[in-house]
Amino acid sequence: APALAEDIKQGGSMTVTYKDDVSTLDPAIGYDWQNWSMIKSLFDGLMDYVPGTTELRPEIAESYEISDDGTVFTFKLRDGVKFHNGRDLTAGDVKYSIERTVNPKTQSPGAGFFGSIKGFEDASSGDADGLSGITVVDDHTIKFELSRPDATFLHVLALNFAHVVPKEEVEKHGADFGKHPVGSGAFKLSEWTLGQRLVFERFEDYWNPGVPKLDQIIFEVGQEPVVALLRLQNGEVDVPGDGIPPAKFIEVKNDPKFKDLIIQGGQLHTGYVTMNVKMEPFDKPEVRKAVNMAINKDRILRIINGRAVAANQPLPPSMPGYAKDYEGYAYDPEAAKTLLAEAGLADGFETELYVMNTDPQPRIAQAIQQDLKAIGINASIKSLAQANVIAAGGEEDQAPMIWSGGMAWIADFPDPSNFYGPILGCDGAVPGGWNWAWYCNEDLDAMAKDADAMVDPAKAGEREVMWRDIYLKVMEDAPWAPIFNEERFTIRSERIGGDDKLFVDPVHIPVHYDEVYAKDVQ
Amino acid sequence: MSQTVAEKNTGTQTPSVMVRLLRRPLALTGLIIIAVVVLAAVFAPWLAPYNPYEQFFEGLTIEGAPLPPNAQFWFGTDLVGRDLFSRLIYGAQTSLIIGVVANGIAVVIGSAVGISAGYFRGWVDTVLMRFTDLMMAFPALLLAIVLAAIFSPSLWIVAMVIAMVNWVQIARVTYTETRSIAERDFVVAERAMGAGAGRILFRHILPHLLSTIIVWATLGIATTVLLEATLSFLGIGVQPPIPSWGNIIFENQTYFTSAPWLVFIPGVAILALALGFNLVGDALRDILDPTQQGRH
Amino acid sequence: MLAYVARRLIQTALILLGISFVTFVLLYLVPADPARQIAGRSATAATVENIREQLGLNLPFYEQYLRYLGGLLNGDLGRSYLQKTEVSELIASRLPASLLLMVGAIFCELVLGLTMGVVAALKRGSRTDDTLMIASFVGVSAPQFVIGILLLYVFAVKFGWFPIGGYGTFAHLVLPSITLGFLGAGWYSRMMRSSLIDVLRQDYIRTARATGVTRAKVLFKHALPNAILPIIAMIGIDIGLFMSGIVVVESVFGWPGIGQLAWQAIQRVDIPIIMGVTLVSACAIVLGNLLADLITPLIDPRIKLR
Amino acid sequence: MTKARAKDITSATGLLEVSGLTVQVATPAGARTVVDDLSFTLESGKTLCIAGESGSGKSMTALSLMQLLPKPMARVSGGTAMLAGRDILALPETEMRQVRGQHIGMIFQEPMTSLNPVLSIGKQLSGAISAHGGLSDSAIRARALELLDQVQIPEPARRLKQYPHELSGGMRQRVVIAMALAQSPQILIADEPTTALDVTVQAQILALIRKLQADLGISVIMITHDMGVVAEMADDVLVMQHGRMVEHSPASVIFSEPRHPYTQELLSAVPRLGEMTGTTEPKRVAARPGTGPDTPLVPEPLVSVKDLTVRFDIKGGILQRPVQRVHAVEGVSFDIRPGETLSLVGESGCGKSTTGKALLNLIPWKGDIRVGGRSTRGLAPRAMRPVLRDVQMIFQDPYASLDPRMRVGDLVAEPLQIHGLASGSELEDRVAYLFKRVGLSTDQMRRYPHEFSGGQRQRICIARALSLSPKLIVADESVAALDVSIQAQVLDLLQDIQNETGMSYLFISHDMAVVEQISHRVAVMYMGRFVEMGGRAQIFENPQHDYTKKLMAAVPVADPSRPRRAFMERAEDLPSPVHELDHVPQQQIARDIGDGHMVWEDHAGNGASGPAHQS
Ligand SMILES: Nc1ncnc2c1ncn2[C@@H]1O[C@H](COP(=O)(O)OP(=O)(O)OP(=O)(O)O)[C@@H](O)[C@H]1O
Ligand SMILES: Nc1ncnc2c1ncn2[C@@H]1O[C@H](COP(=O)(O)OP(=O)(O)OP(=O)(O)O)[C@@H](O)[C@H]1O
Ligand SMILES: [Mg+2]
Ligand SMILES: [Mg+2]
Repeated sequence: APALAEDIKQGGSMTVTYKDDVSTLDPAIGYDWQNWSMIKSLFDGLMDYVPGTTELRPEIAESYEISDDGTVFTFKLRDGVKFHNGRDLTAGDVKYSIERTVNPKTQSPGAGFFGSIKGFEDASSGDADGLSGITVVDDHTIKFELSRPDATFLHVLALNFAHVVPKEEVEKHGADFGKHPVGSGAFKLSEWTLGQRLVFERFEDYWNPGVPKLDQIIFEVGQEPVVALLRLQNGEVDVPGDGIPPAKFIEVKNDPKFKDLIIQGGQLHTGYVTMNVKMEPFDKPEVRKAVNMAINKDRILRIINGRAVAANQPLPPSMPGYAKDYEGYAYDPEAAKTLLAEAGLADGFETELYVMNTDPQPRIAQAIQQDLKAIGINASIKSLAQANVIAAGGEEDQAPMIWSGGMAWIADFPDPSNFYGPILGCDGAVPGGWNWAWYCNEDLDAMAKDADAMVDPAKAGEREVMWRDIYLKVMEDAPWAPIFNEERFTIRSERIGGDDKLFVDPVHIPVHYDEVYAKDVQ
Repeated sequence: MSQTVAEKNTGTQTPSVMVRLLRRPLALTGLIIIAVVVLAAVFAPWLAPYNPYEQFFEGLTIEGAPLPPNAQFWFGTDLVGRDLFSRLIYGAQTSLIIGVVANGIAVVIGSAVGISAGYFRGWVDTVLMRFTDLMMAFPALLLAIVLAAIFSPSLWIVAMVIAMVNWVQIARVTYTETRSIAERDFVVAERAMGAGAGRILFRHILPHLLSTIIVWATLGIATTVLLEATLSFLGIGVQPPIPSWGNIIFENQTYFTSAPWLVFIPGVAILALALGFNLVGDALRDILDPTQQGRH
Repeated sequence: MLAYVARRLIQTALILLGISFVTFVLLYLVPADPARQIAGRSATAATVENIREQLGLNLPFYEQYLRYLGGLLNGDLGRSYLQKTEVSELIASRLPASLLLMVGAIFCELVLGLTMGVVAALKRGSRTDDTLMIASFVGVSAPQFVIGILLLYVFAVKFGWFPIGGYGTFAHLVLPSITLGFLGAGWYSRMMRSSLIDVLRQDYIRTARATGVTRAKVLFKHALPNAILPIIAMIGIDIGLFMSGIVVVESVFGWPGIGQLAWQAIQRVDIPIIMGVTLVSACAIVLGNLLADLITPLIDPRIKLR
Repeated sequence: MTKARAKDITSATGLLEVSGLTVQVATPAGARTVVDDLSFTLESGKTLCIAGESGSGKSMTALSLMQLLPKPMARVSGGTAMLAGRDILALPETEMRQVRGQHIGMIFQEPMTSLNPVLSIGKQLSGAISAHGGLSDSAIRARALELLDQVQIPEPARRLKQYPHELSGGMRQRVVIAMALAQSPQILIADEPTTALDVTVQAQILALIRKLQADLGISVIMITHDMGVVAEMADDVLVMQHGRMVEHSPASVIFSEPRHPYTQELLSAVPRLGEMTGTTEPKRVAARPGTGPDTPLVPEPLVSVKDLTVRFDIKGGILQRPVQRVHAVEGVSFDIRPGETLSLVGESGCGKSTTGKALLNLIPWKGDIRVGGRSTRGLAPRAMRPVLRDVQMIFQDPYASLDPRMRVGDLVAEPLQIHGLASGSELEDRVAYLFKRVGLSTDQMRRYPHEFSGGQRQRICIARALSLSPKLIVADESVAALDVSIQAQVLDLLQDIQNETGMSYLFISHDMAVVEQISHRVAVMYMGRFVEMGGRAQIFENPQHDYTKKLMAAVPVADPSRPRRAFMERAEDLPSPVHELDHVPQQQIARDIGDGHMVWEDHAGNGASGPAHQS
């Protein structure tokens, strides 16, 4: 039974492995599976979530106020928040950090999230040095003025891209700041051997004395997940950061030794097939609907050993706005054929299905391929490296169909809007964009804008409904065939304790490092 | 090479190479293996018990695990529930084209370059061997990615890439050996007779490299078949669901503890094919090597 | 010979130039936009454009290439797009591991391969010969991933003789070297066997035997130096091969070599890393071959460097 | 001299009894017996000479006694060979190894292929010396130097570091001899040990063997076709033909009253030095109808060589930089006219083969060579081809110069194909004709070089060179390995062809009797230079230079009754053609002493004191 938070003794160490290298720990830049939650532990932002949930709560902000029109956000900072270099964190640092992210020189992938702050255009184009919308009221007060109401703004401030960095350290290390991160987080970096391992150490002066629980976390990189699992069995690894490899899944799941160590959790993820509405014959809604009806999702779930639940709409079930009662397009090959015939394609057609080349994506694509074949669609598979698939999707006339698995879409933050803009909105339907269906519905874009302007927490429910409608309308046009929402199955060693939710944290992916603890020091 | 003066001139014809091959049990085994694979490749549609692309509903357990070999699926099923046996039979075609044709072309190019550079020395040597160095250092995977984007993936492109990148090692090895052979007295004697480079290279030096070339050619079968899978993985070769022995192994290798048949059976097929060619090659070398005569 | 080496080094520089150009062209043609890669999925078009501009990706091809060359001449390999680190630093951090594994693997290949080859040649036609032949073919056809995991499972997990992957001590080196050695040994043993068989029936072997020297001496002193030439060439090749990285073995054993760096970079089109790794491995390949070319005349004095 | 080294097991008995030795080789057509029921006894301390036709199984006999028959093609199918109570044909390999080298030493026929190309002379020698262990490095080195000295290789210390291909044919042969003597065996089997050696060295070696015999009581089996050598060495003689023994008697008996017709034929074919005294033309010329001795030779030379100089760098150090230079040929000038035979004689290593190779552009050289008026300097291989159509070479080491993987029929056909001179059945006929002319049977065309005996291979090489009917053949020791009867045949053949077609020869040989028979003119070479050149009669009947005189004196005579020459310790160091890089060779002055009889002398020197050593 998990001990109560107060009873947990601090101390101990944990070893986490990843297959891929950790690229950078600069919060303005890091946007990987590996570094996302590492950065969250090294740095702090104004906002964060309750561990293991999608519930927002202030972090270094003590409190905040939102103006009625939803365009002014004022934050009061906590006392005694220190950087790892000993200096006190001030409101100026917050401003500096966000401006740094927006500054084009930083090349931050997250700059766009701050688009609602006043002065964004000037700052992001490099015309202005800072954001006129951010005002440092005093050392402990900071004020954000938005150019439009933005219901997601608190989530944005919880993003890594809004985490606070000390200016002097950034200037000291220049471009290498990502290798010498100094933040105000619960852990500080104590060792980084490139390509091998990183060691995090507990930050003694952390403003929240109860956190973190561990003294040390060792990250080892470059190891095959299968081997990481072997090492876990051998007691050398506590958390395999890449989860349970598909090849071992059934074996592990059925192994009584592991029974108590496996943790299952939802994810803000949807896997879908995009159909390029600008390419024949997917310009016909009937065809797209036929595809939706042709795919036998249950069989696909079986192929991936049941590690997901069938999806019928863009949003995953744990996302606010998910339409529980929506039935979507049921599996019905006969009806699909009829639809095709209506579209004048009774004899089917030839097309291509792009897919990223790592297991199990090509397998899923093959299952889809077989289903499509049953209704007369001959889709040949193009299985390519991730970068190439993404590039093909960004071309208007290149990829008729793409299976999104492995590339998208895990939410940046738990808000329904996050599933729309870049992947379904008109903004994304540009060359190089992520809207691989090239779907652009001006009406829906307008609706989305309205929804996001509903900042008032009281109207949250209304906003949810609005978003729900947007996604259902999308499904009417069927630019996607949603296939499944992935469930996360992860495993941890017996030594490591903590609420199960921490290991499948929807935000601190894959593990909430600050909150888990070592049992052997209890 | 047409029949030689020496052969025509004697009454007692020694039996033809083929007959002599057939007389050796090992070579015969090799020939049989090759024949089986070739037949499988050619007659796949008639030989395969199932459609190799069909994902059988009963081909996976409830949990989604593939089935081990059983009465219905002789070699078991793969991760999406297809019949492995049928896929192997169909895959023979790809693997033959890669392992034999592409690899064969690579061997021919490599030997030609290596022998020429080793014999001519001077600028020919410099140009050819530096080009070989260049090709060896050439980022083949990158080329694969580029080609994958430019052309639609096909077996022939991957075969071409393999032929293009795989000749370099053979060139290096034959080069080194040729340098030594070219200094032997009989080569000097040939030059003294006015023999042209072509004759010296192909009639006098090449036969001495035969054993090396056979080794590389036969071992190359196994490695190119596996290389094809890597290249196809990057998108230039055969794309799923078309089977090849290499990609069956490649896709499934992480599953080898939970579904060993998916790795070991195609592995044995590749091994057998390479061994088959090796057995024939070894025998051929013995038969063609006069100093080995007298042993049967 | 000095002149020869000097000439070869100049040629090496030219080869590197050629390789850098070809690689650059290929990368230019790769249909993946590095700026997009950096910008990530949430970036706006403006951000992407901005990044493209900063990296000079909007410049005409030749200008990009010249820029790169200019950096190269100053020893600057550029910064990784995605790792945000100096490429030289990334490569330097992995070079020792790659070198170590190269030495270990070549050692294993030689020990295993030459022994197998010699035994097979001496026992030609016997059952031992056949067994060794099959063993070498298994070595060549077996997927490294499988061999690696099996070795790990048996010797590290079950017997606990070696660590389960990692890098640092000699014990870490053993299993990955053996895995690679097993594959290479297949090649080496077959080559050794065939060239030794050729050598063993030469007249000079008969002369040596006529003096009554032991079989071992005949083998090691008289036959091997003649049979070793192709092996030297193969070692030269392997030096290059191993320096350009062996992805599978590195990731199975968590070995921080160049291979993983390169593989990840290729998957994600991290151009500076790909360029850097390609150039480094090209260097290794060219130098390995140069080494082989320099050693051959020392072994076979009839060969002259020209 | 040689220390009497510990002779374990068989306390110094050189007694070998062979009975019923039968050797078979496997051919695609079935087993063929090449040695048939051979029996003989080698008395301790005695010399048994095995003479006989080329290809009669002499080498096979020798190899079978060492258990070194080429496996698996050849095997002993019957018989015993008793040495100290043991049958050495039946000894297991490990025990046989003790016998080899220590009890029986063997000298092999073909020196080039018998030496390991990648090991230095020193390595190979010390390997032989220490084959059975137990010697310190310095002792090994001392012994190696001693051995090289014994076989009269100049500058032994440097030679130790050289490789076989850097030595002349004769020097290689001497290295092989040194290896056989390395462990002072009680029995020495010598297969044509001196065929490649010039007469002076040959005399030294033969004397050396006799001395060893006297000092250590070793027994010798000597295989040779040179009846002069037989007469000089043999206690007993065994004559073989077609794998069988045809005669076995004491030497004196064989020479005085040969019984078997083959033996008689053999003896009658022996060329004798001085036979030709008084004639100017070669032996067979008389057979040429319509030409008298006074027919003037065409004045326009076919080949004209001026100041030919060939030097080889000797490289050293890890950087392989040239440290010294071999002055192999140093400013040689001569002409060969059409239809003329110029013989080149001289000490082993004096540059004869090198001169020949330069004519074919096979090695880099300096000076001027014109073939048919056309300079061959720096000609590319393609441009050389028409020249090579006219100039052919028979190499000194026949085995090494035949591609082991080709059938000999194809090898002989090759030149014709290369120059597009014949094809189809014409080609076949031509090849068959050539085979017959050199005394081989046409059914041997399908065989491979390794299936032939040394002499047979030499004839294949001759057939090859003849096939093109070139204008000049450089014949490098081309009849050295032939038994006298075949040798006579081949010499006759060469001369007949000359008479018919006007072919010229540059005939390189150390056999003075043969040279006397065949030459129009003779050049004597010493240390890379000519010391004397002139008409045959001029040289043989009126030798001027000391070195020429010495050569004449060293020729063995096929008369066992003559007193055998004693072994002479060398008085002074052997001269060496190896010099420092900055060495400037001494000038020489040519003196014409009449009728084109030239004698060269050192610039400073007076009289005929050219060479540095005299005996
Ligand atoms: N491997 C072989 N296969 C077939 N025939 C062979 C083989 N080796 C030798 N011979 C034949 O055996 C016979 C005896 O050969 P051997 O070498 O003993 O002759 P030899 O008396 O030494 O002649 P020479 O004086 O010319 O050296 C020859 O006719 C030769 O052609
Ligand atoms: N490739 C080489 N490298 C170095 N020295 C060489 C080379 N070839 C020949 N020599 C040397 O040149 C000299 C002349 O050699 P050459 O072969 O012409 O002698 P030769 O007169 O034919 O003697 P023999 O009668 O013994 O064959 C010898 O001292 C030999 O060692
Ligand atoms: Mg012989
Ligand atoms: Mg010579």
